[in-house]
Amino acid sequence: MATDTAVATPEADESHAHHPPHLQHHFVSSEQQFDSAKLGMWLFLITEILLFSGMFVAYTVYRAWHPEAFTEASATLDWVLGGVNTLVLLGSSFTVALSIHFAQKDDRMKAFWNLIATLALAGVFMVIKYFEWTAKFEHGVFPAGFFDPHGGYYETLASIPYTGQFFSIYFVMTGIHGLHVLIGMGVIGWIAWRTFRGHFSSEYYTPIEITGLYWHLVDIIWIFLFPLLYLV
Amino acid sequence: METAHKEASGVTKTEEAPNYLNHESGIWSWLTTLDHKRIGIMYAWAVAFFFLVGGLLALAVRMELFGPGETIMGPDAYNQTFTLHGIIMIFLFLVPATPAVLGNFVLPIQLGAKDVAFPRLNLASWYIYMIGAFTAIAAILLGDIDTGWTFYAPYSLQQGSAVIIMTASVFVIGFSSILTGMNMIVTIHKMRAPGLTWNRLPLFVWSIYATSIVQILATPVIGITMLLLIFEQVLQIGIFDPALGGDPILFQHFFWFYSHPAVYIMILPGFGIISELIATFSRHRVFGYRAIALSSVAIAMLGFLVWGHHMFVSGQSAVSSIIFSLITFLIGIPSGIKIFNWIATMYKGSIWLQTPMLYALSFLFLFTIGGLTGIVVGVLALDIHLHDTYFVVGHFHYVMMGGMVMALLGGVHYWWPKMTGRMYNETAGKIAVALIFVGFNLTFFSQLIMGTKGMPRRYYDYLEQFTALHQVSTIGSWILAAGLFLVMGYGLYSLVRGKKAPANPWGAATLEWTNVAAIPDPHNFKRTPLVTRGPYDFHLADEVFGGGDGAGDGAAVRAPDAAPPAPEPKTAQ
Amino acid sequence: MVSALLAQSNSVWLPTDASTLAPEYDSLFYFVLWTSVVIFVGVVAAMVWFAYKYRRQSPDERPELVEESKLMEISWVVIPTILVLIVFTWGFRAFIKFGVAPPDAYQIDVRAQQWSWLFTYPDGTQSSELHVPVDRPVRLKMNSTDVLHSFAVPAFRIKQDVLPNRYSYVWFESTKTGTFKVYCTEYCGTQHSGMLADVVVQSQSDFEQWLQEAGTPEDMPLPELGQRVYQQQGCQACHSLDGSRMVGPTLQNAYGTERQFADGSSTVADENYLRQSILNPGERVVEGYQNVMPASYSSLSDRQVNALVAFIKEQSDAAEGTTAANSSQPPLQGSAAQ
Amino acid sequence: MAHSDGHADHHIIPFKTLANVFGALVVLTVLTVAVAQVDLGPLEIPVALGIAIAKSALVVMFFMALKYDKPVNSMVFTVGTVFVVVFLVFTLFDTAFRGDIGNVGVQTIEEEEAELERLREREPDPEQLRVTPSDYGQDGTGTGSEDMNDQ
Repeated sequence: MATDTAVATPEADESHAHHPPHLQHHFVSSEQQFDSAKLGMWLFLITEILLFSGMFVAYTVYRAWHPEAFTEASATLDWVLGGVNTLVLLGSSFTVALSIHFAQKDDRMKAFWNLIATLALAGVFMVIKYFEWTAKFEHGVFPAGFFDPHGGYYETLASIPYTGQFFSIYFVMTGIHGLHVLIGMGVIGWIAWRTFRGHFSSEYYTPIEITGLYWHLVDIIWIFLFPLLYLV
Repeated sequence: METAHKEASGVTKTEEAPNYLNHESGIWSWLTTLDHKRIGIMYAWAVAFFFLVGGLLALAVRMELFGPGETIMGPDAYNQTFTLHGIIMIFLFLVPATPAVLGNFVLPIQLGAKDVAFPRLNLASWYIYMIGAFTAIAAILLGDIDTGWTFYAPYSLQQGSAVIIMTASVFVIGFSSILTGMNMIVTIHKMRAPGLTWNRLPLFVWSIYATSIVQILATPVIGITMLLLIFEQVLQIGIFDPALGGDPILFQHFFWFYSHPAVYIMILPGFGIISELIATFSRHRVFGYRAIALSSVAIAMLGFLVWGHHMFVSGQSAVSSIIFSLITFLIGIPSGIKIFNWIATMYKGSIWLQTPMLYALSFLFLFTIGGLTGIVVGVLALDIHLHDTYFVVGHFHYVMMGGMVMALLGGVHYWWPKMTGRMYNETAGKIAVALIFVGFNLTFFSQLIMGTKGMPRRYYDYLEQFTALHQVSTIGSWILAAGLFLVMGYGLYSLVRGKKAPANPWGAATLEWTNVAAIPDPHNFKRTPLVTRGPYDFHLADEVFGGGDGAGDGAAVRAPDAAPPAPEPKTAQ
Repeated sequence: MVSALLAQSNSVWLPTDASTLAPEYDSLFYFVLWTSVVIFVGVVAAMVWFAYKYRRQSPDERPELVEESKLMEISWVVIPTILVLIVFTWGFRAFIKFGVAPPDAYQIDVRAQQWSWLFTYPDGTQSSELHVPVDRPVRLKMNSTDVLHSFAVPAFRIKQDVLPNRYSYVWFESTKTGTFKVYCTEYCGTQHSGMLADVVVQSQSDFEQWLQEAGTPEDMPLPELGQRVYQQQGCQACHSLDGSRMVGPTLQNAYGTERQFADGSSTVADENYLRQSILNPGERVVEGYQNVMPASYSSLSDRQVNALVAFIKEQSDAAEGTTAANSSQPPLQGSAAQ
Repeated sequence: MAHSDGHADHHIIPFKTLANVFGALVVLTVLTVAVAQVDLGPLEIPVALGIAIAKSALVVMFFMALKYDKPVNSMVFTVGTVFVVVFLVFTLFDTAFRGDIGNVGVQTIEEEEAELERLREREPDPEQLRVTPSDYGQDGTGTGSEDMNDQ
């Protein structure tokens, strides 16, 4: 191994004959490139986790300070819609894992259709999210500064201080999460197209793999958001 | 010797030998380059520009404080000036300076790699940095930003849209910092040359590794903090704004969760540079290599557990103050270990007092003061009186400027020949060190004294009794500035007229000196090196002593291109 | 010897000490300072000595390897650890003392706003100067009407941030009569450096007498009361009386002159206008100035507002009655000068 | 460089494993919703979080294949989550103990005033505070006498 790599020479001297086309010149092997990409992605994922951690900290602090307000406000969220959305996202995680599975098996079309299914499920998630948000807006449920609940059960919220904070955190968290879903949809669409065009194989499927990692993270964030916002 | 001679003549005719500077030309080749060395140079220009701007603002601040009352500007202008000085120095200079300039340029070569792991992301991080920087400039032009670099709520919430743009720019610059950190960690993990085990990594690599950990873990939090601050202004989410039931102290937690570790983003690479300088110019193995390497990582990790020591009088709970204070002391210990190890490295060495080494010694002097004053403000009770006074200003300038900037200047002088292929004027260099050292101490030691006397920071005006100390400080700042301008002057002169540099003017033993041409090849190495010894094993590094005298006079040491290094198996041919 | 050094350095480092907390603070400070000096001198001496002793004699010098000494490495881990633990414990105990006020402390309310302090005594007396009795623990109950401020008195070695929407407390027991400075040490905007106040430490009897006089006596004439309110409420931080431009418009000749507003309209400043500007400052902002005046003045009593209006009227030549007094003044001064 | 071209050694997670994991995730989701309908008192949050952690562990281990991956990636993920916990816990050290030595108010001024208001409302009418017989002197009207009757 050591002697092998020690004679790796600048590309000027050496033809790319035995280099697969996807291998960038500064890497020695596909394996090194794949591992690097994956480690890089994991590092990126923990930055995402820490980005969301700020909101989770805000949630915990305000929940600890005003438990009644949070319980009351949380009760106005529809756990059925939240639960359906959870299943939808879990399903999309499953399909994206499948598409990697099929890419590894060189089954191009199955990988492609699984990506399309992921895209569709993500779309369903966003549509449900849209209806949830607009239902809140109709009742004047906005972040704290503009919080002016009216109509039905929401009337009671007006008399409880700090319910506005709950909705601030709700909108910010689901909003940023939703943004991540939208970004994910864009990336998955692009990857699906490339899969369809046959850019990937069992030799090289790094982009699907790291997109999958990203998508699972979006799923994990929701796995925590759902019980914290809708259930407890 | 023969080959060495041949190579020496080769070096003098640089125009013919393709190197990273001349193999492509034109501005477009720079703006689209994926070469880590060129990206490092582009960062260097940008960072140097912002250092200049931030420095001029500092001079304006000092000028205003020459006497009580209005000297050259009114209170609003003053508040904006110190705010911009802080924002520019922290976010646009100190944070990116070493990882993005020296880290980018030196680290892959020290690892024996052709490039960083993700060259495209590397270039992207430069563009993101520039976008962030331009956004910051736009914010400055659009309105009056006088929040201080800390953006404390609720004051920052009242200051209008310019603050939104500025916080957005901090958010954007954070991304560039994250990308650099990611790149460095992956490069260190995956791109090391054969034989380059973790125990053989140069300490500069270790320090960048520790820095990158902090960049990865802390920067996202400043991102979300800035985002929440923007939301607080635009959507009134009531998390930080007390008028809406929010908690301003929570903002400080969010802010310092990043901004304290960010101090380590700024200083840790400095530790790495100092290790390189002291080893090379003492021609000695670094005493306690493992202790220094691991203490960097320990500092990076512990650095996350001390942020509350910025908040002892903020009204946070006593429980957290006590915990944060205790851990603050624990983090002082690895820093102390480093200082003692560096001094021990000099023991029985062969100490060559060139400009970079003088910076390293200045660093030891100033950083020790910075560290000890840090202990003073870390003591729970002592911080009460000293918090938000000039003592704190003095303390962090001793750490940031006396520590980080000294190390950076030392590092820039040290790697200057490798980056530019030219030598700077040694005499001018030494004069500059002296000016900077004297000016720095005048400027900031007087601030330590007036701080203990109770002079609060961020004061446009002050009581008569502080006048003398303020004037000493201001005069010191002129001497300091003279030294820095001298560096700028001979640096620019050297770019045009400097003597051609040999491949290894300092007789250093790390790969960028022993296995790379005077000006590195676009792909760094002709052959991927095989590493068989530690980075400071001068007793094993015969090539360092080969033919050259290590005098830095331009005589070639050996021929890195033609003949592979001695310890490599290939030497046999 | 050491005490002589300490006494000498007293003038270099800390300000005068005037509270029961200060001696404790100072002894801890000097302990840390001198320990630091010893360490620092040791480090620098070793560095300079090595740099001289082992300077490079010839370019191809090859120094020998130095054995790493485990004992040495352990000692420079253990000794600093012990030192910092001592300092931590000491600092921690003092910190608790600084934080917990004695139960019998005399309580004064403090209101901080951009950019003035207002001290309210248990009997309702308000003042912009903090008068306290000597040798008696005093506890301040502080809050801010706008942004973060911080209450600091270096002579007492105390400091505590003042928060909006949450009370914070600080206590001290002064040991010396005299006047000391209060600083705002949390950046709060334009006049941050002007947000100073005096602490006047008096004997118990002087303090009581002052408290008697500082109230708002029923029989005080309105303009005089207005002047007092002007100072107590910190109006002078933003509104000058001599015509100079500060954060807000000057009060000199404010009454009876034409005011141009930011929205383009204008009016002649009459009593109603002044009253409105005090109680609801954001309503009409004079052109060229920012809308930064706190709304907290709406809590002033009717009498206080009337007094302020009367006082402002007095600052104006246009106000009838006072014109004569004003015009008679300069000749008087002139003649005095001659 | 024969070994360079090949993901042959990459672990392909069998379809069945993925499907089982998905099934488990669905079951856990149903479980967490079901549990939420029952009042568990103080256990509510730990149970909900416990299920969420179990679910995300499944996703991380199998869907993200950390179980089969290089240890360094697991280390990265662990360090990341540890620091989230650090952020949370150290912030709670403040917010949960705010005002512990009395140098700041435990509650905001708004809350303190609301609290006072509540206490004032609950404070019984002085009329009702009749203890000694003399309190019932001449004006033995209203509530007082009714109380007597009740007894």
